[in-house]
Amino acid sequence: MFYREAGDFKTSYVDDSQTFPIRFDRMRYYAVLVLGFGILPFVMNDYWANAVFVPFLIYAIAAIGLNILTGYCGQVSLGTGGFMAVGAYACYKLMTAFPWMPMPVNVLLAGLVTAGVGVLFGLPSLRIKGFYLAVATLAAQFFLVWLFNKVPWFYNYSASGQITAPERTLLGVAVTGASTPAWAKYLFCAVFLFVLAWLARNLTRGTVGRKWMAIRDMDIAAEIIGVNPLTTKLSAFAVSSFYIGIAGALFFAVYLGAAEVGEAFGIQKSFLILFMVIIGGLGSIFGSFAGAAFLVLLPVLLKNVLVGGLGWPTDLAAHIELMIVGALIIVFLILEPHGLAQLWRVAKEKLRLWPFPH
Amino acid sequence: MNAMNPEGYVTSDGRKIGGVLMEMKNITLRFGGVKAITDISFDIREGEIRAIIGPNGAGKSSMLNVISGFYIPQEGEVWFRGKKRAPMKPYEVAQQGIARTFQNIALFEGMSVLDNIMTGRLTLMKSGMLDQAMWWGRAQREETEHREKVEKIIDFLEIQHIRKTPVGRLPYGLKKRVELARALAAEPKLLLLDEPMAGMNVEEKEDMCRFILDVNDEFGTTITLIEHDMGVVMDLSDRVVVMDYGKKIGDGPPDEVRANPDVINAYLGVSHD
Amino acid sequence: MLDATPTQAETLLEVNNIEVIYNHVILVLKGVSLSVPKGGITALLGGNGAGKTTTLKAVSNLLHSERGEVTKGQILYRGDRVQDLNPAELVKRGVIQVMEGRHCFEHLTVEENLLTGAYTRTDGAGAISADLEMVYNYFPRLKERRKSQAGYTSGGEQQMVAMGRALMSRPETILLDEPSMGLAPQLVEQIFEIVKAVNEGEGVTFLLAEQNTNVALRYAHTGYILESGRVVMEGSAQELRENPDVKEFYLGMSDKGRKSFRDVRSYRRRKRWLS
Amino acid sequence: MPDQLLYAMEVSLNGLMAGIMYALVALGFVLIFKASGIFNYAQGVLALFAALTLVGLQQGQIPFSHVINAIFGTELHSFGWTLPAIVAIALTALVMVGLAWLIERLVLKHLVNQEPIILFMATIGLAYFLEGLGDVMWGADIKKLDVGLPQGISETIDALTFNAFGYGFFIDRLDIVAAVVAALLVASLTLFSQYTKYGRALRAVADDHQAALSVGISLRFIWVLVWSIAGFVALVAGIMWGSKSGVQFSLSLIALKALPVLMLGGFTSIPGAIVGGLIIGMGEKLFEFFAGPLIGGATENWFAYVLALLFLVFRPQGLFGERIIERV
Amino acid sequence: DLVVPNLSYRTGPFAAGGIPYADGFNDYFTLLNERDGGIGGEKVQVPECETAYNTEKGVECYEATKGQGALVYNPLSTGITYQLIPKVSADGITLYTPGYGRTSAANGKVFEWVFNYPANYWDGASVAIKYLLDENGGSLEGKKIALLYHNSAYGKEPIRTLQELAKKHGFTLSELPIDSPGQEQKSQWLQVRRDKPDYVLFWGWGVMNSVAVQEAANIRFPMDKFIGIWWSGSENDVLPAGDGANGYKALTFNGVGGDYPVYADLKKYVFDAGKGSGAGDSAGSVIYSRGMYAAVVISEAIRKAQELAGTPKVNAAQVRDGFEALEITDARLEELGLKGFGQAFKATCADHGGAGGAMIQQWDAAAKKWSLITGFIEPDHDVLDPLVAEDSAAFAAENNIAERCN
Ligand SMILES: Nc1ncnc2c1ncn2[C@@H]1O[C@H](COP(=O)(O)OP(=O)(O)OP(=O)(O)O)[C@@H](O)[C@H]1O
Ligand SMILES: Nc1ncnc2c1ncn2[C@@H]1O[C@H](COP(=O)(O)OP(=O)(O)OP(=O)(O)O)[C@@H](O)[C@H]1O
Ligand SMILES: [Mg+2]
Ligand SMILES: [Mg+2]
Repeated sequence: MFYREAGDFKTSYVDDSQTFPIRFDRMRYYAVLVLGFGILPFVMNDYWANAVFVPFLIYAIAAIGLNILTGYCGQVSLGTGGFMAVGAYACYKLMTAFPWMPMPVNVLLAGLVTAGVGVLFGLPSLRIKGFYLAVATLAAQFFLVWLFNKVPWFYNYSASGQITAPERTLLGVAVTGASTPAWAKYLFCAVFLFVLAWLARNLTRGTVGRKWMAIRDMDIAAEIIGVNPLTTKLSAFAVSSFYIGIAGALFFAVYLGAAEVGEAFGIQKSFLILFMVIIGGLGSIFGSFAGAAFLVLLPVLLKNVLVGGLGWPTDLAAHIELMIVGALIIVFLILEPHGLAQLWRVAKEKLRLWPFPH
Repeated sequence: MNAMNPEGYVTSDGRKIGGVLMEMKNITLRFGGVKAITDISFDIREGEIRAIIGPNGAGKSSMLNVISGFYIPQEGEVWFRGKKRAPMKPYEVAQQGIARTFQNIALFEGMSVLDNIMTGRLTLMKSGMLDQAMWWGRAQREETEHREKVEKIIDFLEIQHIRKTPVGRLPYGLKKRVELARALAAEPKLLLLDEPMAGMNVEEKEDMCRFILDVNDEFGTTITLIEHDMGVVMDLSDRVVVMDYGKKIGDGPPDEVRANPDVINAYLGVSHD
Repeated sequence: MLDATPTQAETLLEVNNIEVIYNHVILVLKGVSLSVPKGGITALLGGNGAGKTTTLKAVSNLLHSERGEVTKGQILYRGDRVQDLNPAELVKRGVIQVMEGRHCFEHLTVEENLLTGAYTRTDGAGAISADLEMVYNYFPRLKERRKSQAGYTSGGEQQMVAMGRALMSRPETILLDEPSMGLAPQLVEQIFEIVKAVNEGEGVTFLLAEQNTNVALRYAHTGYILESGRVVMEGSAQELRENPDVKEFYLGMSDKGRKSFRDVRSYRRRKRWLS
Repeated sequence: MPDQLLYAMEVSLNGLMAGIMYALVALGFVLIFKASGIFNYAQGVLALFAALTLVGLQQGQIPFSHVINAIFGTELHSFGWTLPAIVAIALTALVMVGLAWLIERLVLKHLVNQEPIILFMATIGLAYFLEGLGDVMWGADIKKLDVGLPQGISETIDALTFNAFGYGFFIDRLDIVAAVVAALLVASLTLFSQYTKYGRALRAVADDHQAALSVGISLRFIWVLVWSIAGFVALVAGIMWGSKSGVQFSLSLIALKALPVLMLGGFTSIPGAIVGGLIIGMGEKLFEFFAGPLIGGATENWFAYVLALLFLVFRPQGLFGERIIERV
Repeated sequence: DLVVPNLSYRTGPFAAGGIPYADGFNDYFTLLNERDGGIGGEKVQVPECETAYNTEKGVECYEATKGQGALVYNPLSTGITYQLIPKVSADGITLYTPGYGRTSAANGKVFEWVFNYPANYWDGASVAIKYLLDENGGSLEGKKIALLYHNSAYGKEPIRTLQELAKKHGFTLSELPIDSPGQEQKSQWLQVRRDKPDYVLFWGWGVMNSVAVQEAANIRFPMDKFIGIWWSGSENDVLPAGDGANGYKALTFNGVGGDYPVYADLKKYVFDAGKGSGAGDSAGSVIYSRGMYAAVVISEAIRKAQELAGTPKVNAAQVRDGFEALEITDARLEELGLKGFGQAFKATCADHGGAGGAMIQQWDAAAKKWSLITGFIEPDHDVLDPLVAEDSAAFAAENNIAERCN
């Protein structure tokens, strides 16, 4: 037996509601933390940081955010790109208007601004449900992108409407701007991700999380049981948008460094993050990580194999890559509709029974 | 019959029934052309087990939905604890201490049994979002307190072994029991049960009856239940309302109702036991 | 095994020692064997979670859509292995299931629901509308509500729709999952009368899963009792009715006849044959 | 008549026409949603794929030639024929049926009874796959599609309106053709879904996969049927849009123009797709005409969605959609 | 080896333009390798990386190729360019964006690592107006000109310049944005039909181009009064409209067609040897030629760098110096087999923008051919220079950059 839970008897309810009730899991979790904060930042190069890790960390934040809304509260949203744009532009305006403000504060405030906008666009969810709501959130997506493209105040009247992140330092080290070292970008995002994931975990295991899930699973029954749909849905929109706004701010300021709204925060982004959430597993924080890792890594991996390894022409490789990503999405859904997180759970259940089949 | 006494009455097995807890006055409910409920009045007394019976489509479930605020009747008034109830949202009704189960089980399929039951306590939990996010102090303390209460209910209903199972996987009968647990968790004044024993065999029905009686006994919870098993209705209930085609065709203690020719005609068929 | 079935006929459906696993890990049926005689009414009894529904779904091949699979044993219908067929083909062969929990087509009207039951039929519109009348005869309430969307009918009405829909396909065998659930007593009798009439009049074979042991054993010819995924007892309805254990646990009778639900003061320890 | 009013009339008319072009894409969505509850994100890509195949067949392009050349170093390009449009269209329709069959076989069959969002996700995977496949098969360059549809200003309407108002309206002849085709499609599809047993089966499947299976409806058959029809509708949409803007990747993005139409008309209503299209088309064009100049233009994309959203707030199931059943 | 990555896009919405450009770029370097053994005896490696016109993939490509010793980047995307400007400045690699990208990068005092000669969007706008001035006998007073543009950073670039020019020459400018991808342009063209502008200038890319040409033909807008920027003037853009496109004009800063002597070499060393990039059917087309133009300039800059450094193995910093010291003369072009292919220019420390001249080409639908109808027209430096100075000063201020070259 690889996977043991025997010998873990809980004597208090606090123990029982731990995130990782099984010791083996807990050890692995600490190991990941040590690796993530203690080792990785010091061994990675620019390529790994910029092409893999930083986008992974940021997408994971966005995916957790969307997972809160879609996976936990059941409100499918396709406005993620637009909300990330709000975060990005809020961060840009803050950075340029108050150059002295510490970067983490900028990012958090950008998240709060986005939360406000998210609540506003969440209002229709009280009437509109399911795919109708999903399509309705596209209104937010297109409107926000249009707005940031059209109103020069948002991009400080620059000639082409692009925004560029000026350099800001934290504790004497640059965290935005071109001269930021790879490890600083990584750590800056990693800390945000760690704290946000921890908060999300807390929110989803307690009262708030149960309200969200109740609305998701059966909104009418939830209301009859005493859940106020208005505040519950809006709180999900707020929290989710807060996360997504932070992701947007980091995406622009730390990762890209410059952005054009339609290009960086277009509808493709909304879809991409939704994929991450679904592939990873709806209603699972771990799934958000898994989904983000999968969809960030897979194209890079495929590209390196097809172009770097097999030496195919880039266009052929790109087309085949599309086909493979598409096919893999389908295969995963067929294997396990509830995502990588569920795949992992089933694998664990199997291991637990191993070597017996059931 | 002393059921008309406003001060309450004492049942044959010695339980004390109090004054009127809820009163439905001339309720009429229509869906487009369909009249689901026509001018029905009845009351529910404190501590009582009140049954609603009637053929399929008579409007029983609709009546529960009116009580829990999900349907707004076109005519009529609902009085609760001596006050006329203003039109309110279902969740406000729940916050007043009315909990219920559903005919077509309405559990939250994506959550575990424990979480489902904990949702029953949502109306009683107070800690805010920030507390929750931090998970220190208040939120955790509150969670633990409520968890203890819920564990009591779990023990009471004998569902310890499935505590962590996702409800989607449970067989029908257990789902019903979990639903009851969820309703109980809210510590309601008035508990509405819509066919709690459908799809159970006798042994399980017996268990369920025990739970219902004990809830009534121990916590003094008032219970209104819809049930098609006459045995259960006759044995459990203090008073029975009979509905047919949206109209009330009988109201009174079980024996009296059972003898009512209208009821036999519309519902029971050959006298049943 | 003693076989006291009144219709001493050939076996139509045979289930041989099947095992069913959900989600690759949850073992639910641990070797269930049944044989359903042609023209008989066979009852499948057992408590909650015993595996009745699972057995029926295994027969009608609806397990796949729930991520369950039959991993061992075989299912024969008229001697042919059927567990690899898709459900539609099985319906064409005359086996139809009435699913637990009604499963009406919510957005279709009551009448349209009934008509979908006739989907596989090829014997012309005339025959179909005749059968529609027949179903309305059985369930007059449905006729009143024929134009309403099924999603807005009451629980009992939906159960009638589900039954009627199955009858509309003129099946040879009907798998009935808890037909009495949520029906008024009068209607329960009525449904079983219909089962009996259809069985006797048209020779339709029934395999029915029931919790209402009382009624089920009154109408069935043979019965099986399932517990935690195993058959723990089988025999003619008569035998089962008289078995003291069945009496106590499934019929709720003690030696002194039916006892009041109020009188069961202390929780009894469950007595189980197996596991 | 004041100029402004005349212009507004012209803009509205063109909006209606544009709306019909959107509706052609929306129709495919509706069919599939109606029949399986699947929100088929791949509809746009299906249109692209159909158009690519049509052009490829018509011009005798050898499929996969690009890959073959890359691997074997050959110089394959064309079969050297040019097929008549009608033959090419028929062949493409066959290809779409084959595609529908494959989709059922490889994807849908394995996802029976899953939640809508999972199915939605699968169609996104499908969209990726088909997009890649289309490119690999026929190449990513821009192609001209010509099946002989008329294009350009309709002289008749220009002349008529000029005589009547002193200002000739511009209506594209292609749009007129599209309107006629759309009307035919809608009429026949409505008849099919309301009055045939397959139509009923289709709606049954959308409600409850398992129950449909249990009454003997073959999901496979229904799905192949519906996806074939949707493929055919996609082909029609592909022809119209392809004639207008050439065939290349962006053709798949017309799906985004169809979504507000769908939302407004209701996901399950075939006539709704047309009415929705008309309202959206006219609404967005008029808004752009009146408000666009004041707030900087390019409003059509978001306004279409906002307009649909406004309607939804009052009718959450769209104008003609089936009522969402809310019961406990 | 010399590494010149090709960040190309052969997929996605703009593949139709990306493919021939990348082919032209690759083929020219292949020619140098095959015929001359590289540049100064050093072979040139052109690792290709697919960006799909997507900024994130652009970043990934940049990071992936940077490590291989990349000397210069040419991403053919304004979005990616903005992305890379800070990065290349930090990493010390040249970014070369001929005819696209950030216009004010022409100011070498601020943008040390970016070059965008021979011409930029503001030059383009000015050249178009100059051409119209010529057509109208030197005055555009009272004329109406509409600008139809891709609603993105790229499309918005010329607006400022055109507004200035409108003030100077007294024409009215109306701006009509079209959202990407631009398949639906009915509203915009109806407005053109109503307003009847004298001229329409057009900044489009991808499918927007062919739809615009088609719509213009549909409303019978006189095609010779419709002028596109150089990215809106390829064969792809006009062929779908058939005869309707006849007479459409577009700017170009390089020669087009397959008549240049260099094509003989290309055929011999590249195409016939089976070393052509891509499908090999776009040689001589407008965008192909432009890809080749970029390759020509880059190879000349490297040559210059080798000359300055005195070694064929130049590094990224030396290549930048080569770019800054580059002089392209007519004679040199002729030597390369490209007589008249581009305008002669000379870069300096302060001037990274080149002469800025462009020609007008016109489409002949019957012959299916673009033909040049003017020589190089000079932009209006009096208007442009202050604009460049202003924009780059703002950038310098925001990023704490001290001006060089003083
Ligand atoms: N939301 C609704 N819209 C339309 N009709 C409805 C709605 N809810 C209930 N009805 C109709 O009202 C009538 C009463 O329904 P109700 O569910 O109250 O019956 P019931 O007495 O609970 O029956 P059962 O014992 O079968 O559950 C039925 O005919 C039903 O079709
Ligand atoms: N989809 C599923 N996934 C996992 N487990 C399942 C699933 N469906 C049923 N089970 C399990 O299989 C066992 C048997 O269930 P089944 O529904 O067959 O019981 P049943 O005899 O029909 O009970 P009931 O009378 O309550 O309907 C139960 O323990 C249940 O938890
Ligand atoms: Mg009911
Ligand atoms: Mg069952």
